[in-house]
Amino acid sequence: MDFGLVAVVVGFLLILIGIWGILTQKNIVKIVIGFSIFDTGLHAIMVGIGYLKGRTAPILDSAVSPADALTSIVDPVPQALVLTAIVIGLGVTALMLAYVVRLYDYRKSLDISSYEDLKW
Amino acid sequence: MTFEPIQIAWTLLGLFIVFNVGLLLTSTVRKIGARVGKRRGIRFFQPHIDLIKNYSFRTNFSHGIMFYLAPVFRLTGGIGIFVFMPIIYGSAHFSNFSFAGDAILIMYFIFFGTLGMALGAGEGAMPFSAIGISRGLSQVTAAEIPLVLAFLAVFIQNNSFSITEIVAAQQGGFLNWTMFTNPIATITAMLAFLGAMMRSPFDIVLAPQEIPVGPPTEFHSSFLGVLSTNRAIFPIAKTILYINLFFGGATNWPVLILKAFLLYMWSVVVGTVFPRFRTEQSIRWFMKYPLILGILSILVLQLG
Amino acid sequence: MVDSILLNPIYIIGIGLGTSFILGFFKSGRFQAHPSAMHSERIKTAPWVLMIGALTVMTFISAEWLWSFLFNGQLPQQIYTAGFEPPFSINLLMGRNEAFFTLMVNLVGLLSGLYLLDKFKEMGTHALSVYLVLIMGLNGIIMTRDIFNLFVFLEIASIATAGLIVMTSDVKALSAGFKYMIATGLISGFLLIGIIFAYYFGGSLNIDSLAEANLTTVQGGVFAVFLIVVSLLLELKPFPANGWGIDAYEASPVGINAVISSASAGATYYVLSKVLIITDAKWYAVTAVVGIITFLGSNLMGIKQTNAKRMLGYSSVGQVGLLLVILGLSEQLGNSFKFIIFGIMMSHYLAKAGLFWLVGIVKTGILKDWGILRKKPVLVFFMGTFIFALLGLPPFPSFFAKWTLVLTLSAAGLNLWVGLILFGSLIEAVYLFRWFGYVLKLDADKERSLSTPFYRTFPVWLFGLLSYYIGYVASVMVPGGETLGMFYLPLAFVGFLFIIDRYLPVWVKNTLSMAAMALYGWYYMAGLSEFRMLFAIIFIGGGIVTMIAGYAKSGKRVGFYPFVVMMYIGLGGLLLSENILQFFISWELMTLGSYVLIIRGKKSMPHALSYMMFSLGGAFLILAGFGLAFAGSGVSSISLDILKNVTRYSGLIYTFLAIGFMTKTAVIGLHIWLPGAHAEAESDVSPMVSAILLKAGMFGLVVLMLAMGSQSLGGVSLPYLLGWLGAITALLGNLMAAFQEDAKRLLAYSSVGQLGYVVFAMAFMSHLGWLTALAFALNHFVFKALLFLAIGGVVMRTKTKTMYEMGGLIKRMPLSFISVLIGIIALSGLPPLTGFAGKWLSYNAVIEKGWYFQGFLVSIAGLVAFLYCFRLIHVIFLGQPKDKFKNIKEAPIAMLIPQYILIGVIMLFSLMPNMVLKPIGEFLVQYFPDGALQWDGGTAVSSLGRWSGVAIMNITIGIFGTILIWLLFMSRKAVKVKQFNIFYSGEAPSRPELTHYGYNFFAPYKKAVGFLVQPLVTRFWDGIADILHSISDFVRRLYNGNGQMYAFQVILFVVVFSIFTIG
Amino acid sequence: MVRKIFVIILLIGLGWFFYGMADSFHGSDSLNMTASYYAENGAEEVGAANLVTAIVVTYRGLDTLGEVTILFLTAAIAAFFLKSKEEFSKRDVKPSSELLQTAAGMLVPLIFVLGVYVFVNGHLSPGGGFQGGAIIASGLVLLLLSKPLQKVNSRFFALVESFSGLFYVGIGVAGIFLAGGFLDNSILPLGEFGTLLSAGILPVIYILVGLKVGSELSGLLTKFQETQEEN
Amino acid sequence: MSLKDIEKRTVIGPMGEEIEIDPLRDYYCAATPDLKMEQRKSSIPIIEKFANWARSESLWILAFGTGCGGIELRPLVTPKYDVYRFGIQIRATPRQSNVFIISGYLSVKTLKRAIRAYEQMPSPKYLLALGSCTINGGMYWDSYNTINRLDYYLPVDVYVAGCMPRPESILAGFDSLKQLIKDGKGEGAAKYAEKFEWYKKNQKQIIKDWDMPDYNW
Repeated sequence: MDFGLVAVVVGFLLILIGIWGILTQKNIVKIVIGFSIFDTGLHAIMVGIGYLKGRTAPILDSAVSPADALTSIVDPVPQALVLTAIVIGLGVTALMLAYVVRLYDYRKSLDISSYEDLKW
Repeated sequence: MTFEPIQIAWTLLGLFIVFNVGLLLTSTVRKIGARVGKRRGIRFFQPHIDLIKNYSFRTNFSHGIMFYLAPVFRLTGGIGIFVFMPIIYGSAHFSNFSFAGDAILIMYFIFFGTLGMALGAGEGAMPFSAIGISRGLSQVTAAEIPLVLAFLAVFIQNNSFSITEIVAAQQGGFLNWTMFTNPIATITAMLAFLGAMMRSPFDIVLAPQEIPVGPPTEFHSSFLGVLSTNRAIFPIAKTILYINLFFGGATNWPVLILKAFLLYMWSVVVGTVFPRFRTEQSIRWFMKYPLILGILSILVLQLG
Repeated sequence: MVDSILLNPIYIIGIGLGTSFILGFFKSGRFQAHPSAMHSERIKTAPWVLMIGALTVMTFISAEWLWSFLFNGQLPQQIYTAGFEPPFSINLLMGRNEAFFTLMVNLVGLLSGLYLLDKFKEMGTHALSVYLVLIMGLNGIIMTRDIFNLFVFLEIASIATAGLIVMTSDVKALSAGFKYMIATGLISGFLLIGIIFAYYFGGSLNIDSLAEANLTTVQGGVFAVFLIVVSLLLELKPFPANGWGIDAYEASPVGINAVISSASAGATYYVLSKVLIITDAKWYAVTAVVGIITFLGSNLMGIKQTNAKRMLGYSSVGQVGLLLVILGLSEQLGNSFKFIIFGIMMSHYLAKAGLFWLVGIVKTGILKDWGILRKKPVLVFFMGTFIFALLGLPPFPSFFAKWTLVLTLSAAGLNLWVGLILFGSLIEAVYLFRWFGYVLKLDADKERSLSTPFYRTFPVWLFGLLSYYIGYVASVMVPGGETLGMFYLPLAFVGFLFIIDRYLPVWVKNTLSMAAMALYGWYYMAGLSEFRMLFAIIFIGGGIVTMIAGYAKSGKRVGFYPFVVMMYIGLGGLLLSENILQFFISWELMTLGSYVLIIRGKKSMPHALSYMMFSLGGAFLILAGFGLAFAGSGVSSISLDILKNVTRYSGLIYTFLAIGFMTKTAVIGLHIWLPGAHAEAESDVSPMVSAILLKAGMFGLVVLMLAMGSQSLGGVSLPYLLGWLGAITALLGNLMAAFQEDAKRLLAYSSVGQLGYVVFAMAFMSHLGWLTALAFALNHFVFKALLFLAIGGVVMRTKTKTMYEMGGLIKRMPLSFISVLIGIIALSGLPPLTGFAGKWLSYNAVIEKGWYFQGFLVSIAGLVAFLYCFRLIHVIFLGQPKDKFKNIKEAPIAMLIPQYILIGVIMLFSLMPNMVLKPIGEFLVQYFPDGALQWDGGTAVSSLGRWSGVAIMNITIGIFGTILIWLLFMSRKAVKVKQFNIFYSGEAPSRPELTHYGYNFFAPYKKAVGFLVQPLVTRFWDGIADILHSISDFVRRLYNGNGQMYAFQVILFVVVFSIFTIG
Repeated sequence: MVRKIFVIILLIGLGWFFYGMADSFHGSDSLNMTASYYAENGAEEVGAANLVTAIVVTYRGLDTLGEVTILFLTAAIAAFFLKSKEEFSKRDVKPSSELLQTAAGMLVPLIFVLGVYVFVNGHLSPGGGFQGGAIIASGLVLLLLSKPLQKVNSRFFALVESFSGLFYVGIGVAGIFLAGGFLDNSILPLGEFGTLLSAGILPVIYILVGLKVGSELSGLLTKFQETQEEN
Repeated sequence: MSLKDIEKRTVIGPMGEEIEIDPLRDYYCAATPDLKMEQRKSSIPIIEKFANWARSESLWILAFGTGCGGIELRPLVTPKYDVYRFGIQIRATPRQSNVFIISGYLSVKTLKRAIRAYEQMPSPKYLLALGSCTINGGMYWDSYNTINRLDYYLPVDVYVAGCMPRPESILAGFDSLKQLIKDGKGEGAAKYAEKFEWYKKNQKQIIKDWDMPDYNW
């Protein structure tokens, strides 16, 4: 059972669900939630990509000595990247929520279609 | 051709002859008109008397410089046409100053007089003369449509503009007059001739009832005299042009006067039969049959 | 600059970040976290000064590097972070391109930072740090060679932009920011998937090593490449999916707008060009297609905009589209790709930032009340500079770039691309010039003050002057640029005129410009060949004569003289040009100068706009024609005589160039701009524009026909077509003139007719035809300038152009009457004067050539010309003088002098026609040997007839004189009577207005022939304009302002894109 | 309803595309070029047990710096963005339940200690600066929930945040002069592998990152809390 | 032309300045007939006789019918009488005519038009008065608005008696007019110029709404 493929497939599914959430939900908070689902799916894929069957985490401690690291650890690079991606996801979501709060301050409505002032 | 002073004398002589012929022609035409109405009509030298009377008025007034110069322009136009055209084919004396230009010059010199007359009538500040001018110009330019086509046909046929060459091509029997070599062109020219002669059906310009005598209303005493001098010379000069181009020119004065008289009669006869056209009717008329005939006359040449 | 101490570029990142963290220390002025600070206490300017300091250092570093690259032969330098080799750690590269782009970003960052001083004061220190991080992020994007690091910096830039959009803090900005976040969130998501899969297939995150892995061949690699490329494209706001970008432009504060449009667009563009190396040729083509769709789409939508910032948003998205096209076609462009990119990028960068800053200064978004900018003429000058730079008009870099682009593309055979690019720039010109027209003409509300503090105008000044300098640099670098020496001195003089424009009175500037033109004519034009000398006389000689009329004006006439001189330089340049580059520059300079002259008229805004559209359309056609000629002639030189040895598309080239030139001679179909432009122009501008400018088009046709002879396109011989076109224009032009009520409009339509006559005569391609055309061109200049000057003088006095309101002016303005009289005699071709020469020659040419029916049409047109000539002189000068004009004075002396010079010229030509016709004849013999005119003494003898101008003149004067003496003798003391002493059937007229016959003068003609002059052409062009407007209106409905809709469009773009590329 | 159909069609298209990507991914059996390099000499070049941290902090140090900047950005934007309500302190909100208060009293210090532990030996055991900071922030959330009226001084967070950021950049710049390049961690000796003071400056960086992330997130949270409305 | 039309008015000029308009002064020439020109005779008698002959032989009548006599003029151009033989012609405008026939009673209103028409004719000009009503008012002698003696207002050259004379007597009138001109005594215009003030006084006495200049060129 190749967990990498599972993670990737699950990641893609999560992305599709996230996009469905963004495109159909009228409530802007739900859109932000859709975005976080989208991000999680993304991170799942990133981690899934780095997975090698039957290997352990890239921590060189008693279990894995620096010598035989080459054959026994999973690819560490995606994990480093996912760390950054998560933080970026966090930043974006935090900013979006700040927007939601301010938008709500103005129009007291959470419906995306009530913020269509700039058009054409 | 060099220009000798003696030529001026011959031209003046020619001018005098044409002037008198013109006056006599107008009186004969009015006499014929009277005879038709069973009246004895005027004495045949009545136009001469009227002319002298007009010159012998004592007072006159002028509306301004252009009003003053209008008769001068008009008469220059009339005399100019006569002067720039060879009258009698073959005689060096009577080919006047035709070395200066050819048929195109004469075609455009006609407008010199018209412009002068128009400016004078305009200066007269008389609204009716201005209306007369606008009608006259519209009609004259419309009449030019068939005229240009007919003349073009003649120039193409003879491949030359100079009138002497055109007349030379028509010598030797009346069969090689343009009338017979290109009849359609002649018909078109004759229709255009009507337009230029200020006779009904195209005499709305001087229509006495509507606007008192049209453009020349304000002209009186000696101004009127100069204008009627031109009224004598100008029609005859134009007729001579048509004679040269379409009817074989004239080798001597009697033939010339006879042909002029007959052509003149053509416009009189048509005048008595047809009622007066409104201006846009005449413009439309010129753009119907004469235009088609004119185009035909050129096509005939191209295909023939 | 000793290159040893070059600061390590990493300091740009270091200083950027360090300063923003330091800024965190300052109490965030605006909203004290602690509730005790109730009022919003203004932050001291210290943090702002700190930020500006950081930005200056960053600009200094990139400038220093660029300097050493350009002049000290510096080699590109890799910067390793974390002390390890690239594939294993992130490396930055500082090459020549990077230095150029970082300098661009930092410079606009610095200037916008300066610009936003009051906004930052309002927003507090946090906004400062966010702004600084944004600029640092953009620098990072440009320099990094690692694809994930690129993603991080992209994220930094987009989050910072989203944050800064909200600085205007109203609900519009908030919703725009939110939409921006949604869209960029999705895009960065896709980019991340692409990166991770690229890493999986390519094995490394470094762009260079990914390039070696050439992913597109690897089985799944195509997907990764696709996602990366599509997300970077989306980052650049491609047409269908850029609603969010446009809203961001509309909402964000102007300084940020400037940064987004020039800096971040430039940075992201450079990233795309970096990343594209990991792909293959297919993706370049795809980028080009997306680029052209964006360029056309957004420009099309720009037409309908009424808000300044949104329109500039559309325009900058369009320009980025153009950059994408060029990037996409980079290998077809070969080694001139770098120059084209440099030219277009620089002018977009400078002009967009400048225009956004101007929007900030004027503070109003609505285009229509931009008239207030006229309070500061300098800013109007700079706005003109930016708009012309954006559209690619001569002195600016984008002109040279577009020139090389068109040439290289047509050489490579990509004619469709040339057509699309030119069409797009034409549409862009529509709304930009309309906007410029609003600025120049619409009257703004007076009491609103226009505050222009130093920190806001300095960036505008700097970027304005920079665009001129870069224009100069580009003019040196363009292939064939070395021949442009002839423009430097004249354009320097124009610059000098700009400087002294506001301080010197009219007469000084007038004398100055006339002296300069005389010098220019003398110095450059001495050695010209035959027919160019004829045109030189018309352009320069005629120009000087008409400029005498300038003395009649008083005051300063700001903004008039520089453009008059520029127009004449353009005209002179046409004559002097040996290669097509010089020719095209002169053509554009002339159009530019004449546009500004025409728009000076009171009600001339719409007409000037249609004039500009036709001229630009024509100019682009000429450019396309030259491009084809350059490609068709095989030889890679740009000299004018490549037109001679064109092998391929000769018919097409001939048509393009002919139509291009004929937009200037206003042939029927392309004439609707002329009446408005000439009638509404000022009284001394109309003669220049009408009598001289139209000849430029004719000169173009002369050059074209002499070079290419008679060509045929699709079996139809083009000169035959031109002949018919000319004849119909002559007839319809004159007919329309006869029915005009406005004097100047009558003369304008008459110019259309006369120029139709010229085109007709040139189409003969025979000796006599050309002799007629050239003689007539000279005649037309003389009498049209004379008429326009005279009518200009009358209009200046009576303050009205409608003819029937005037009347009887002969008594008050006799001198004007005489010049109009001579003018109309010459125009209608009555024998004694020169007009008849043209008529006679044309008859000869018609008979000799055999085009009888066209000849007939033209002669009827000549007669109709006689009609409107008489109408002009009768309704204005004769008839009843009106009360209003009882004691108006004669036209100003300055208007009369040129008129009487021109009358002298007419008399000279009439008396000695051979003086003019003989030299032209001798010249023409080289090109058309048979059918020349023989001359014996004063008489011209052709194969058909003879004409002696001298004899006719003498005889006519002789007859006229004798009759005049006879009449003077007969009616000696004529009493001078007044206007109501007329026979009115016993009554007396009541008021002059009722007894003046002028309105609808040729009513019978209109009834009979009216159907010929229905405004079909105007309806045709209005139809096209309506179609464009309705498409634009329909397409822009795409952006309905809903954030979700934008997200949907982004994803749709991705899916559709994938179907096309991988499907 | 029509919109939903369009969205479904779109998702099917996207799904088809993702399916293409997914089945092109079939797991690899050995580390690729960069990963194997890290695996072999990651340990002795950087001296950190946790290879991920090695990559995150040194090899791809610029990314992390970018990371931190993004967080700083979000905090800064939120700062000038969310206007705090003036009548913050006068809110009459009812205190939280008894159970929450006592549990918070007990748990918060534990959470803080755990957080500090995570980012202190981030280079040894899994986790690191970001994870530690997050844990601290979660502790703060618990605190805020339990004592809603209790005012937290956000000025303190801003100072900590700026200091740690400044030091981080300072270390990076020092790397150029003292070590191989920007953000190189061999400013300090690598030390003995596996111990707390190993991997040169890396742990210091990670501590700074931890502090920064912790203070930023908590600053952000207090900001959100301040803008709460009564309704 | 009513009195209202000759009131003074001010008009705004193109430059916005005020312009004073006095219709009588601005629209009409104020000159009065120059006696020397009216009596101008050519110095050589033979030319003057010849000119008089020509003037008599080409009499152009101004078409201006007043009262019941006008109908009598029409038969003159019919074949029965055919005045063309004598060089007599009817002209539409006073500018080109030298004979003015008043053929009926002249009400004051018509007198005003008659004066204007007469003064607009170039001289030498002759006035032919037909019928008793014209000469001395005839049966309308005591009417409130007809004039009794035409001679007080316009210089009459030839009177033709009859309560509207038949065409034959008009022809006789023409003959006497021709004879008058040939003898050089057709100087009506000169008399008008000579006693101009007297004529004007009479005219202004009878015509109350005098809205014309003194002499209508």
